[in-house]
Amino acid sequence: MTLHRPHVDWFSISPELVLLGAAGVLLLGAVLVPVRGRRPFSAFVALLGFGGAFGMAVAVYARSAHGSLRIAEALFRDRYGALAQIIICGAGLLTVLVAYAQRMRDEHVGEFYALLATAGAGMAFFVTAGNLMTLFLSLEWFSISLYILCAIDVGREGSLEAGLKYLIVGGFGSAVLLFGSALVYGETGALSFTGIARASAGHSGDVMLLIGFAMILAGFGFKASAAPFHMWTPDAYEGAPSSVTAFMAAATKTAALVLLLRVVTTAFPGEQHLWTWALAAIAVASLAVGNVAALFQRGLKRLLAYSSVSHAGFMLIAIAAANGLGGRALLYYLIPYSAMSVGAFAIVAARERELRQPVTIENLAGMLWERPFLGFSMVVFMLGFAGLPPTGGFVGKFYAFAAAYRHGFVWLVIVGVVFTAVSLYYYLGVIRSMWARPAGATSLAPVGGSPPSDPLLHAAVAACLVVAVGSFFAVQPLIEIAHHAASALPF
Amino acid sequence: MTIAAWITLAAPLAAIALITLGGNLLPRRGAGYVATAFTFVSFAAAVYAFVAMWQRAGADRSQVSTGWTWLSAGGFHAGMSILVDPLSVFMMLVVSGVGALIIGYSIGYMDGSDEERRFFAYMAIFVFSMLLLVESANLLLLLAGWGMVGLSSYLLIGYDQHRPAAIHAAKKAFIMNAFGDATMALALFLLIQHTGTLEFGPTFAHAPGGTIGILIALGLLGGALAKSAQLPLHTWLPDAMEGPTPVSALIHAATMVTAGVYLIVRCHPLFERAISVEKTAAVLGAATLVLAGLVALVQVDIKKVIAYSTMSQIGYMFLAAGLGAYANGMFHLMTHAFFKALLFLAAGILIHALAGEQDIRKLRGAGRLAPFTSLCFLSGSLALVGIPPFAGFFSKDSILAAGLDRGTLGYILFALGEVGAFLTGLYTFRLWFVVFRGEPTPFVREHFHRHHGKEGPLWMLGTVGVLGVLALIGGWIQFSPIWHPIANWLDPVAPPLANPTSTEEAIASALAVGLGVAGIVVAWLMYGAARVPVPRLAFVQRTLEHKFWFDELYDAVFSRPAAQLALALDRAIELPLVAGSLDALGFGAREAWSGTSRAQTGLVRSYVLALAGAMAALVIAFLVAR
Amino acid sequence: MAGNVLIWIVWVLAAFACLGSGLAVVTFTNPFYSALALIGNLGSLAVMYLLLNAEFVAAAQVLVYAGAVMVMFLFVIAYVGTDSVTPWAGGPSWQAVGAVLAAGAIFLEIVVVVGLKAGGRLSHEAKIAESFGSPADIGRVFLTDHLIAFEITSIVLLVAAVGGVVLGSHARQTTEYDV
Amino acid sequence: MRGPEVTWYLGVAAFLFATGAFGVLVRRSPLIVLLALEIMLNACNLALIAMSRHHGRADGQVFALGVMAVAASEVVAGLGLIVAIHRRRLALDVDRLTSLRG
Amino acid sequence: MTGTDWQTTTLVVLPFAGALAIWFLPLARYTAGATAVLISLAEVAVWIDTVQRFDFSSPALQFAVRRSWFRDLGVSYHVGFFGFSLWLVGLTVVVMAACVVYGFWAQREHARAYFGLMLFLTGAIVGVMTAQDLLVFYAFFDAMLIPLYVLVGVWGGPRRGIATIKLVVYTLTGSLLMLAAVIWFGLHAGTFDLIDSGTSSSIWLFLGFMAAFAVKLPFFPLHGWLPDAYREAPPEVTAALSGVVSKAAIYGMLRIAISKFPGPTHDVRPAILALAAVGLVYGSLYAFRAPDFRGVVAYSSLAHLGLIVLGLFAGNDLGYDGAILQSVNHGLVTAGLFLLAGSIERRTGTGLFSQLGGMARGRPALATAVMTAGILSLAVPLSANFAGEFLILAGVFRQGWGWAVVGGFGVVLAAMYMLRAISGVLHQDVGPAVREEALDLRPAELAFVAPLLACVVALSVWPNGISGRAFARGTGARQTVATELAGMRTGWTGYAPLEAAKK
Repeated sequence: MTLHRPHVDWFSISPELVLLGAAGVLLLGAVLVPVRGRRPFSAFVALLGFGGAFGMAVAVYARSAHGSLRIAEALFRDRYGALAQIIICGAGLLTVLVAYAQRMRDEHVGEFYALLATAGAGMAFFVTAGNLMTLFLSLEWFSISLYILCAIDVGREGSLEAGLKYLIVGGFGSAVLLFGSALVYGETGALSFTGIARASAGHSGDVMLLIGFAMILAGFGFKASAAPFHMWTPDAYEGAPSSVTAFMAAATKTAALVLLLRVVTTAFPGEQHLWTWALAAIAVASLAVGNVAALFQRGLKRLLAYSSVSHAGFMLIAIAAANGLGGRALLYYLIPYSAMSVGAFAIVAARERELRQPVTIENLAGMLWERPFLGFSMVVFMLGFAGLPPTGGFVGKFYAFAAAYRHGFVWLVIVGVVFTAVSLYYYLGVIRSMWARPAGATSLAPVGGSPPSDPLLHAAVAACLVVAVGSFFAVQPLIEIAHHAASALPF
Repeated sequence: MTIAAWITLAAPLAAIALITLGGNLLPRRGAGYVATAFTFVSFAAAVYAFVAMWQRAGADRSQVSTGWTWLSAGGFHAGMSILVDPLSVFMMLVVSGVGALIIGYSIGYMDGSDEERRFFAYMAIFVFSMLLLVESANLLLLLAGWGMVGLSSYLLIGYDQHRPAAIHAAKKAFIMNAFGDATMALALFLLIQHTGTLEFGPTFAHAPGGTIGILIALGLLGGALAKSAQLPLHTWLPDAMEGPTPVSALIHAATMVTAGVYLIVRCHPLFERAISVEKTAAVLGAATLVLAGLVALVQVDIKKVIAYSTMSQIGYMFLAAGLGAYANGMFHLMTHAFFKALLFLAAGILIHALAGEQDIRKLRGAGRLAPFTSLCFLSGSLALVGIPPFAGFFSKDSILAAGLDRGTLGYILFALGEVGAFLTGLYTFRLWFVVFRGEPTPFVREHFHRHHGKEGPLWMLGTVGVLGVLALIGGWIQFSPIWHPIANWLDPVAPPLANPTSTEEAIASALAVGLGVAGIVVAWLMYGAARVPVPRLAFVQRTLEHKFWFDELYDAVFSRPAAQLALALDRAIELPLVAGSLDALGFGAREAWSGTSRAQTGLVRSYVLALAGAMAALVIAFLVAR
Repeated sequence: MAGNVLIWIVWVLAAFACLGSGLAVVTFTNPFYSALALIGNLGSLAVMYLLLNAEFVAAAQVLVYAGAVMVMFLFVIAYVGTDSVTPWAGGPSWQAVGAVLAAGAIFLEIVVVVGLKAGGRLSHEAKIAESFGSPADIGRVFLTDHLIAFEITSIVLLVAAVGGVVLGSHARQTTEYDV
Repeated sequence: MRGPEVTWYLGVAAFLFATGAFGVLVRRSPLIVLLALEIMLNACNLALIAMSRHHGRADGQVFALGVMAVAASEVVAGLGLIVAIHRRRLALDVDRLTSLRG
Repeated sequence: MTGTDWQTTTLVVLPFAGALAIWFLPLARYTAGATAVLISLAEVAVWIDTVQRFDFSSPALQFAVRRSWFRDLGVSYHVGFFGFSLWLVGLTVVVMAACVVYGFWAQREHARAYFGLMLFLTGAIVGVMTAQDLLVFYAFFDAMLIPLYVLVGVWGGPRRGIATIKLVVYTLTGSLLMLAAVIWFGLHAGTFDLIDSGTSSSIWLFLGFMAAFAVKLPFFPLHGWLPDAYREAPPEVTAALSGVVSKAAIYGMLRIAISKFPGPTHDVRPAILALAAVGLVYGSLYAFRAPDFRGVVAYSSLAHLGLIVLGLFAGNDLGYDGAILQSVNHGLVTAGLFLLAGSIERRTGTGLFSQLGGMARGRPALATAVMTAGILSLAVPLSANFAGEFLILAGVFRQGWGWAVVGGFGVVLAAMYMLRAISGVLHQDVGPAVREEALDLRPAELAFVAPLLACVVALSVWPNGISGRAFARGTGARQTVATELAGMRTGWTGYAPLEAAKK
């Protein structure tokens, strides 16, 4: 019996390989490198890993002008996936910088970064997935990494609780997605997206296909933390270490939304009349729930978590538009959004390290004056989330709305606009709280004096700032990149 | 000639700039000298313009000079342009001449006030504004000057900033005048709409008649009534006596309040297209002159008596202008400027000497301590009553004569004018007998303080003297039956509608002089010799003391409804809709938030339930919608 | 035909065992019994897999799943001890009602709709080769068409192992928020 | 093979899936919740294998094997968490893990 | 972009660059302020240069710069000047310079943040008033809010919390409705460029745009944020808000709402005129009731802005020219009044009339400044304000005499409340909060008040400098705002009497 081994396009999976290599080195380092040097070593390797993956993803982007299926139709090699990988690796890179000064058990720092790298690799696989099996397995891959990362601060109750909640809801969500996959497979006999589309071309609206599709959508909704599948989000985001939250907010959402768009367009083009409306409805629900729940939220991480729910809604608007403009809008929006998410949670992390207690609206007081750079950056990120110029969030929202308008979803534009208005209340509330003078009770750094200066975190925030603001001015090049990427999708 | 007119206009402006920018560099008295000097420059330039015009032929006497385009929009243009014609030169002479005299008087009167600079700057503003008003070559600038004199009136009435009464009076004056300005502006809008321009020449040439014409004339009349304190917009003038006496003399007697007459004369083509409105002006003038005369009888404030007398006299002028006797009105305007300024300034000497006291019951007999002032005041009083050969005789009687020339309405107005003549004699000499001939009260004896051994500062006495002479001879310029240079002078600008005959003149004069003398006699009987008790009729007394309840009426009709409207708006709109708009929103948002927040129970099973339920719903939706 | 009847009998037995043990897993109060019930469940499922020509999977199910994984489960249950015993009632009543409704909805949606509307199309099975489901066959597919999936699976297991080490190791307790 | 049609298998899988979901929804012990999740994944496996048989394609079985590994990984992660929670002397009751809420 | 057209971009970018420099360079407090003052003065200088080079007889867009921003939706950074926007920008740079000087004088704490924000605000407003692309316009329009929010929130009065919330909720709700309209309009037209895109007849789009402008103005009955914001903001920010930010809305109405929606403008005109008239009276009545100086000026702003809207929607030359003229006047005077209010409050700690009074005595400069600003504000004849209001009312008179009557009534009311305010501060008995030590205006204060008032006085001498140069009279080949407006002109030169006279 001869095995016709498929041709393995190593180049197309080079980002994943680099990350996995880094993870391997990290695991070795976790055993071999003495505890004292483990932190810098691990961080450096992780940095190299994400940096290398970033570079490879760029290379893949550059050399994949024409999308193709690789390795027995399991993976796509196209600019769409590569761009998502770029975003994910970028977020991971910044997360490494943010996490460096985390007061984490030194003995597990190697594993922490290894898990971060594997999560990144899983997402990188995920976004290029070409069939349901790769999809599910890579989803579980990075999900399990994230469950563990969430709970990695095992000394703290919140972290464990977050991990367990994430795991239970996540397990349920995965199971739903899997059952949906099984049904779709049962109906079409195909696992690859293109195969599904081919097989279901004739009989759109088949019951089993639809049930399966709905369950897959629910699974994606869970990952993208879109309402009403979002309820784990605030708890997990709050309980997880802030650097992990940053990574989850930026990278997970990127991965989930990017692949969602690919799945609905490549595997279910025949059901477009259904999923546009379904995604529009989910978008509206996300906007409503996310924004309303964030309104009077006191805990900053929860607030940002709800804000990420609402942003899932905004980006789902772009997906629901089901046109090339929407694809561009999504990819473009993800760039500043990821930067702003990482940046915002990085600032939360910095504040936590300073105060040694959860960051609330109240104890942000005075931050703008005491930590001017971080305060200023936070202002910019909040403005960006709110969609105000001069940040990429402004252009991103504009694109998303434009896409919805072009699809004919004027009502969706109106809804989006209304909830943008609602969101301003809490985003600007964060800004307001930062300039407020502390009432006297909240003092800075009660023990240990002034917090250690954290140049890496500052560098990460600065990079986020540059991306968040720069994407406002450099719209044309970014949109061209997004345009090339989105043209890999069958619109 | 036009250059002289520009200089006339610019000189007070230069004074303002000098005083304002000079600030503390300029000594206080220096401000007075500057203002006086520049106003005299103004007067000199006016005289030059007059002489220059005198030498020209009739048609050549009217010249428009445009400095620059002041305002334009689309096809509408209004230049910063002045019109030099007989009428404006006449007014320039009166304004700058009397103005210069009175500002000079003020140097003495205001001596010691710690804000003289401000006073003289204001006075210069007034002179500038008044000159702008009379020199402007279009209605827009006229309106500008019109408002500016209102402004300077406001500033000067409220000169004593710490006295609430003064401030209140100032505001009242300004607001009532603003009302007049507004009606005038509306008339101007109509003119723009129907003629496309506001330059006098084309406007008058193309002004529409009919209803539009009436509306235009009514709008202008509204402005004139407010400015000249005629019924029903007259209530500000008595209150305006809170201002310093020179101000009352200059603005509220000699010049500004007569602007309404000027307006009617200047815009007579518009009024003549709406003759009913012109007649209305005459009727209102006649009504004012009687009413004001009646109210003047019971006033106890020396300046208010004179103020009511001013209203009454302007009533005569309105009567004249309304009857089409434009030149007569202007003539009376001029003589009135002389003698009424004189009365005020003479009263001012007493007030100055008695530390600002104005109540005639306290001032009784003060005139005995100031013989020169008394003499001048007598001169003014006689001129006011119209006793020959004093100025008033010549000007007022010709107005009454014009009434006889204008039909039935004219007769009625004539009759009212004659009643006014009697009242004039009565109230004028009530004042005279009480203040100047009565036995000095202890208050007067105690407080009368002489200025360096004289009745008052030289500046004041000099001015009063000059005006006293003018009150005597000022009227001799024109004696209608025999010679009428003023009528001739103004004829090209405003040809009269009424040309009374000599007989009518004679009848009018005889009656007016007779009634005036009768008034004097009655005053002597009641107040001078106390032979006849002053009649006491409670209702009449109260009515007069309340000035026919005009203030109360306006309060009830305008002020209170406005206040109540504001309150109602507050309750109905501002509080619930504007201030409360966000409260409801905030409450709703908080409710919604607490709902979603409660839904986030922290129970992981409920999260899964949401996921499962939503998935089930999605499936059902797909199946239903497929 | 006898073979058919036998297959039916085996299927019915396996199915009922499967459903019953499944219900037992979620109803037992003591996790230890639940875990044992799950082993039964896995075993009955393996029987079904055999009926579906999935010999390799069935074997893996029994060896890897029921064997290795469940042993680990039982070990942890033993480690945790009596703490693990929790009553299964409690919590808000709407949760229970919602659970019944949601689970019922899922079941009905799949079964009723699929069974009634799509049953016809599903009744025709494809012809299969003799080697279908054999280890060799599975191995071939794993190493050709689904190479990536195979690799991913290994990494997922690696990740879980690392996670188990990280989470299971001793840690200082802290109430400090110190991330 | 002349056994039950795929639909029957699917029915069993659906029932099993619903049972597992019910377990996750009502049980408070994280251990049993994990077991219920396993049941759900196994239901999926059953469906996959049945469909694999239906189409005569082996990839469903391969998928099922992958899922098995994933299920094992989930169990490992979940058990690790449970052990950690137990070490912290926290109640093994998901209803009492409600410090994160709102 | 040709070599001579650097002015527009400089005007827009210079303040932003300044803001960034002040934020990121470690400047000392004093240096930061001085830098900001210098930059705002440089803005004025650049503007003056622009005016000198501007061809007022051309209706085309001048000093235009166009750079593609993102091509697929047809959005470009496109800025340039029309006559009227030139004047509005002039107003902005002058008023903002005065405000910055005020902040410098007042020695605001957190100087770097403060001055940076002030410059940022300047840049955003200039951007709004020069933008020729809808999205750029919208971006600048939103960007205005950010510095305002922080400036009010940080440096505002005790109730600044609620003030900022109201400000934000109101204005952003409006502007987000505009965003929907922008998207609709731009995608429908295929370009967001205001020069290239044609007109639209959609009433909903029109209302979407108007909502934003009406809130920003503010326009009755959407003025709910006004009282709190104007009272609680630092005086110089209030000055900027009422003086120039409202003019950004005016620009928007003229440039977008009116010139892009001729049909809806015509249809909705009666309603807008009615609201404007109601707002005029309403604001006036409220100004009369307001217990404090800033309240009077705030509500008077509401009234005056209603008047300007009357002019804008009069739909003829008089109205347009008058509205632009009056916008400039109102901006200068109101800014002056608010800055003076700030000076007064710094001396007495309050703006309540019940606590004030008698400040004229011994403080001639303060008295003169307040008096001058006050009487200019009430549009005393011969002032530029008078000229503006006259043109507006004359213009709206052609839409119906009733509007002009209401407007005239409003002018009378203006006299009432403004005189009350002047008297309440300057005259009568010395108020309890007015201490003897409270000094007259210092030279520094004169430095920011006097130029504003001097500008108005200069305009009073020659209001035609603006009214005659806001809209070019010619017609260009390209479709520009001037020609769009020209299409709506109902010139009266065709009226019979004059025509007859010409023949």
